[in-house]
Amino acid sequence: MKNLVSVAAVALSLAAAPVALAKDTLKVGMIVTLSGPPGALGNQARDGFQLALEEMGGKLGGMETEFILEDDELKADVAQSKARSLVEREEVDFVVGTIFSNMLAAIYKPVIQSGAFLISPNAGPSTFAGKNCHENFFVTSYQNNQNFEVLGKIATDKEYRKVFMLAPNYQAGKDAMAGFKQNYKGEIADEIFTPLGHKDFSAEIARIADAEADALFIFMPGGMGVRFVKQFRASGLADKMAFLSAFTVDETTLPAQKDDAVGMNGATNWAPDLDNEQTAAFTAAFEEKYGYIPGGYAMQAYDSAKLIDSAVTKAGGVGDKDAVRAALEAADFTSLRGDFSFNNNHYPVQDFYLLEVVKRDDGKYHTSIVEKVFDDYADSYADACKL
Amino acid sequence: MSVLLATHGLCKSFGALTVTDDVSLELRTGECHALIGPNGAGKTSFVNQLSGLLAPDSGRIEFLGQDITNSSPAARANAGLARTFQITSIIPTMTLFENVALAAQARCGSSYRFFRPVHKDRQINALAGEALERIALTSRNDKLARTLSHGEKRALELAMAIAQKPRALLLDEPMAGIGSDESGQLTDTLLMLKQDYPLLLIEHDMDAVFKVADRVSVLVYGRIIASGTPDEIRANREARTAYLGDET
Amino acid sequence: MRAAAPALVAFMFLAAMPLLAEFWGGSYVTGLIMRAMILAIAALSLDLLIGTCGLVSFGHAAFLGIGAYTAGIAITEGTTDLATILGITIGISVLFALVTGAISLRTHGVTFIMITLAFGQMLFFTFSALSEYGGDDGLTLWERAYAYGLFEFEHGLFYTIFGLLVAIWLLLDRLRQSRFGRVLLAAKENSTRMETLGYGVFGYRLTAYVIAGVIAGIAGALTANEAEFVSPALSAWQRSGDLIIVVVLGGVGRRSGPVLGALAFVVLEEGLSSLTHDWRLIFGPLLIFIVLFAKGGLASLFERRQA
Amino acid sequence: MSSTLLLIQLLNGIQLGVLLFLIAAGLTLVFGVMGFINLAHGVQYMIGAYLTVWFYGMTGHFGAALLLALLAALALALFLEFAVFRHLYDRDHLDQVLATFGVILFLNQAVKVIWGPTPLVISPPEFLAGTFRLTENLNYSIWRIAIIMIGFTVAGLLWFLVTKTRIGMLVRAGATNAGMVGALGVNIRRLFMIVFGFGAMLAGFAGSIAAPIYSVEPGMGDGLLITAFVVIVIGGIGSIRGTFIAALLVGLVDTLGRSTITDILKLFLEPSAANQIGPALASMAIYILMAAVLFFRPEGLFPAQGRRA
Repeated sequence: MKNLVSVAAVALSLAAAPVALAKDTLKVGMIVTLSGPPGALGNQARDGFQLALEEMGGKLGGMETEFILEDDELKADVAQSKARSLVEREEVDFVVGTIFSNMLAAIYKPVIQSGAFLISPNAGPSTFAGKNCHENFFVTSYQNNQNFEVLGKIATDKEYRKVFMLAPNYQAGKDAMAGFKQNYKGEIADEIFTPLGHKDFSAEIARIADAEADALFIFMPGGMGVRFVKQFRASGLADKMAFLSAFTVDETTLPAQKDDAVGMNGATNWAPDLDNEQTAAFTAAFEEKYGYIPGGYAMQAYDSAKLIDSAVTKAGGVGDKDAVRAALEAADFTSLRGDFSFNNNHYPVQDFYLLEVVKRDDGKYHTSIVEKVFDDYADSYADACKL
Repeated sequence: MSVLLATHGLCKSFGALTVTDDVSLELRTGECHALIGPNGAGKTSFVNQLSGLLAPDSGRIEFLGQDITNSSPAARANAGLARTFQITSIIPTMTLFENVALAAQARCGSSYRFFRPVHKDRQINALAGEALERIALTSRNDKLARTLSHGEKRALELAMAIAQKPRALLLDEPMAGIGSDESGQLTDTLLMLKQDYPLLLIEHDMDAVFKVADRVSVLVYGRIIASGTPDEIRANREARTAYLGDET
Repeated sequence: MRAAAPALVAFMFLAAMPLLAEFWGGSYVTGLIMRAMILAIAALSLDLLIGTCGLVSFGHAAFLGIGAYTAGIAITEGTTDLATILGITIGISVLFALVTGAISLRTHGVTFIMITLAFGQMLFFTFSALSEYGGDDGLTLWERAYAYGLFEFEHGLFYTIFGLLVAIWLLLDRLRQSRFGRVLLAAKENSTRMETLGYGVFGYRLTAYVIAGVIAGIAGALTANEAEFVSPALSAWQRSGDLIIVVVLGGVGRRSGPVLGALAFVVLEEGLSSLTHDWRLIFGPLLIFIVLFAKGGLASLFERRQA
Repeated sequence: MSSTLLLIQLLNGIQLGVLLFLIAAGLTLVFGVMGFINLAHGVQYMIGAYLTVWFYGMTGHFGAALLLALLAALALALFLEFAVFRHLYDRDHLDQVLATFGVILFLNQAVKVIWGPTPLVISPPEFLAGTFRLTENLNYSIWRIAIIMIGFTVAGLLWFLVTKTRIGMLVRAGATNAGMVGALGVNIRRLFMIVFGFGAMLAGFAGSIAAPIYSVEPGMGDGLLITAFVVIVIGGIGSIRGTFIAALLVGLVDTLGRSTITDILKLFLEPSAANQIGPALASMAIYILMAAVLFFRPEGLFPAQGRRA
């Protein structure tokens, strides 16, 4: 009996950290996915944020910064428990997270309720963009649907008459289809949902071949994208139709896709060769330090660090929440994207580009800007937000 | 003496092997009807059909005037048809007393009762105690059933059957594996049981059969080849060659 | 009484937890313990099947999903009354348990394991297809159920869960020693004999299956209120597997087993993962050691020491 | 749906079935003969795939990598058998579940620590890497055809091994009555070790040949393990023939279900409704199949006990 108590006591003291808070340190917690195959995305975000932190000498807004990294393991209950640990035990001032929308849904309430600021470096679901927006929640990436809307615009601009649509069968996949259709009014050959984690795309590819469409709209993040691109290239279809993708060919998947992806198109808010000084410096420093080319996940995390830095500087610390909030809203920092501002719902207003996969002279692959599609593009949910 | 349990033209086969071949048999009130036959004659298959563990291919089973051919084993037990098993079938992880109490519980109203501790249930305990008293079991009540000796287990089976307050008892070789010293005692128990319950006795021990049974039927290859009083059977040539011949 | 002692000590400890948490990590720790207690409730219900009936269900998380989604959808649609939510949860759990139980209980052994898995997965995919309620992303609850002011008290939710845990533990403990429980325990050992004694084993098992389902459904509804978030993952096979792991870890069919198993599972996972991101490298071998050197689970350690 | 499409889906279904068979064969033997539930069997598949990629990186030769990977996978399996599993044979099924679950946790994490979380890729051997033309604008991978042929060959060998050799006879006898084999004076421990090692190697082999078409990632065997369990209970535990047929059945139902159910629903439902229900139903298809089979034949389609000698 005595043992039970002592076991539990030891275990709990393991879980409980010393509660000592110096006033001049800033605490930032990050929750991203580091486990499993999607961990590659989280790794980018972590590296991006840490690079920014390092460049600023371990200080954000002039304050010594304690950075706490947590892995949500892509499990809602884990994400939630980590979020609570950050806001309730560590009492962090900022939570930066998450990569995936379903993880954001899991941590949203505990973080917001604690009074900490929640900054999403990637996930930007519609759920929190409209009437459920919150004054302490900021998104430095995009509203999820935007990349798909951009692709719809591209399909319309290029006058593709018939488009085949493919996405995984989960919420983001459904949003992707809806987002694309918002700006594309041409004929849709077929829309197919594959199971999440789908491995074998030959049946889908056969149907694509049969449909004889002008373009393929596709959303296949992570490992699914790697497999699809390989199989699509092998089928010979890649040369016969346009490939409009989001989150399918990017810096996290290209090391595996290699030549198979070259020439394929994507659309998003940035590419490592975006023409501005800060991007050139960032990309070089990042590659130097981590040995791979940064993608959007790294860029957005880097920007998140810069955003926090600017806000804490401007508000002179984190004591006055209202001042910090106002400073965050001002977004007074040099974004790697150049133009960057927040809408009333705290989602970004930014430019969007058509991208293409290229092979660099040193044999590495990255996405490259082809042209600007939207200037200062805002999401369509902001109107419903009362902020 | 009225007919309590009867089969009419019961048939059962497994593939090409016929284990019950047109068996019609009766058990009347107050009697002990013994069913004998060599190993593999189909005795246990027959009892399994009576107790509902095995469905006959054709034929009918009647108990207390009701057709029970398609009734579940539980329904038959609840109608008052109790049985024992040739290969001891008890709950090894429960105590001797709990085993008997389980049998008694089936006769003490609904078992869909979820809160009262069953070991304090007076009604059940009284009935179980009564049954245990009748079958003189020397072992302690709280001994785990799996630790009992073979003879004790056989006796436990009988106690369980009695605790069911049956209208008729099917005893499948109650003496199986019992040494000669214990068999005499068990024979006495059977004689005592016979006072209260009609018995359908399946048994190899001929001494016991001829001592206890009022009527004997001989089953060979699933068929009843002879039926009559013990004396008649002893005199029956067919029965002797088929079965008794081996032993006498 | 000895076998129950670890659970009783654990309950005393849990009751004092909100006080202790003042010194030990605050609301983070109480949140953790709330999840452990809900897990314990679910594990208790599964142990009614595994420990008392000998039925290993690999789809028990389906009921967690039923409870959680009932609460989630009801609250989203504006029905926040706790009694109503629990009523609907119980109703749906009973229905689902009756239908799936009636089919599954015709089988036994591995077949039973796999057929319950099948039903669990069917429900999982159904929840995943509920686009209106978040689909795979899950559903954030914007408020908790209205428990007549109970949840507004400090630690109100904690003590509600605690109270339910103790009540369910007592209830199941009584059930195990009741007429009904004795029939189930005996049928686990020898169901043929029970049939010939006059017990329709199927009916008893189905009833137990329904009771277990209802309790797990309640655990699901509690999860939704505690986490204020529900997702299909709650009913996936991994979660059913976790429940089995918790039951085995604690000790199958032991009075204190599920409670100890759930506490150990949550505390170990949390403690180890705060040490290293690769905590599974420790947790995995730990499970193996527990199996190899603590037959009968954690509860048996306490029982043996006291005997 | 065009006939080419149907053909492709049939081929894909068979190819998935063949992979499932390679994994399930070991699982059903280990379970049938030894009564041992090995959840870690799926991890063997993952290990096979990782080792192949790893050795390929070292040798640059697919065949050599395959061979080395098989040997290494076998070595790991035998080590696990020696260190963990053999202490579990006479334990409760639930204990086996808990311990082998621990093995899964450890190995999945270990693989991630060693090779990182990013999916790895590998190409099939040069001469099988290409595609052949099915229709004007549709090619089909030769490697997939190769997988099907390899799978059928292995199935044939396995059939020969189990029905025509002494060790196979013992294995079959063991699947029906393990106690009896022991009574015959056979070294059960050794038989178990052979069966276990062989089963693990088959799973590793499946991982090896699957590596070029699926991405190699931590936890890649977990989902397949559950599907393999579905296969062995449908086929009847301990039966190689049943497992083979069930594997093909599950492969086909899964593949065809995913490609046709939504279309069929579209015939009498709104497209949006069909798109919502269809994929969910398709994911359930194999579980519905299993539930139906088990309902009518609880012992599976070809229970080992019913087999003729």
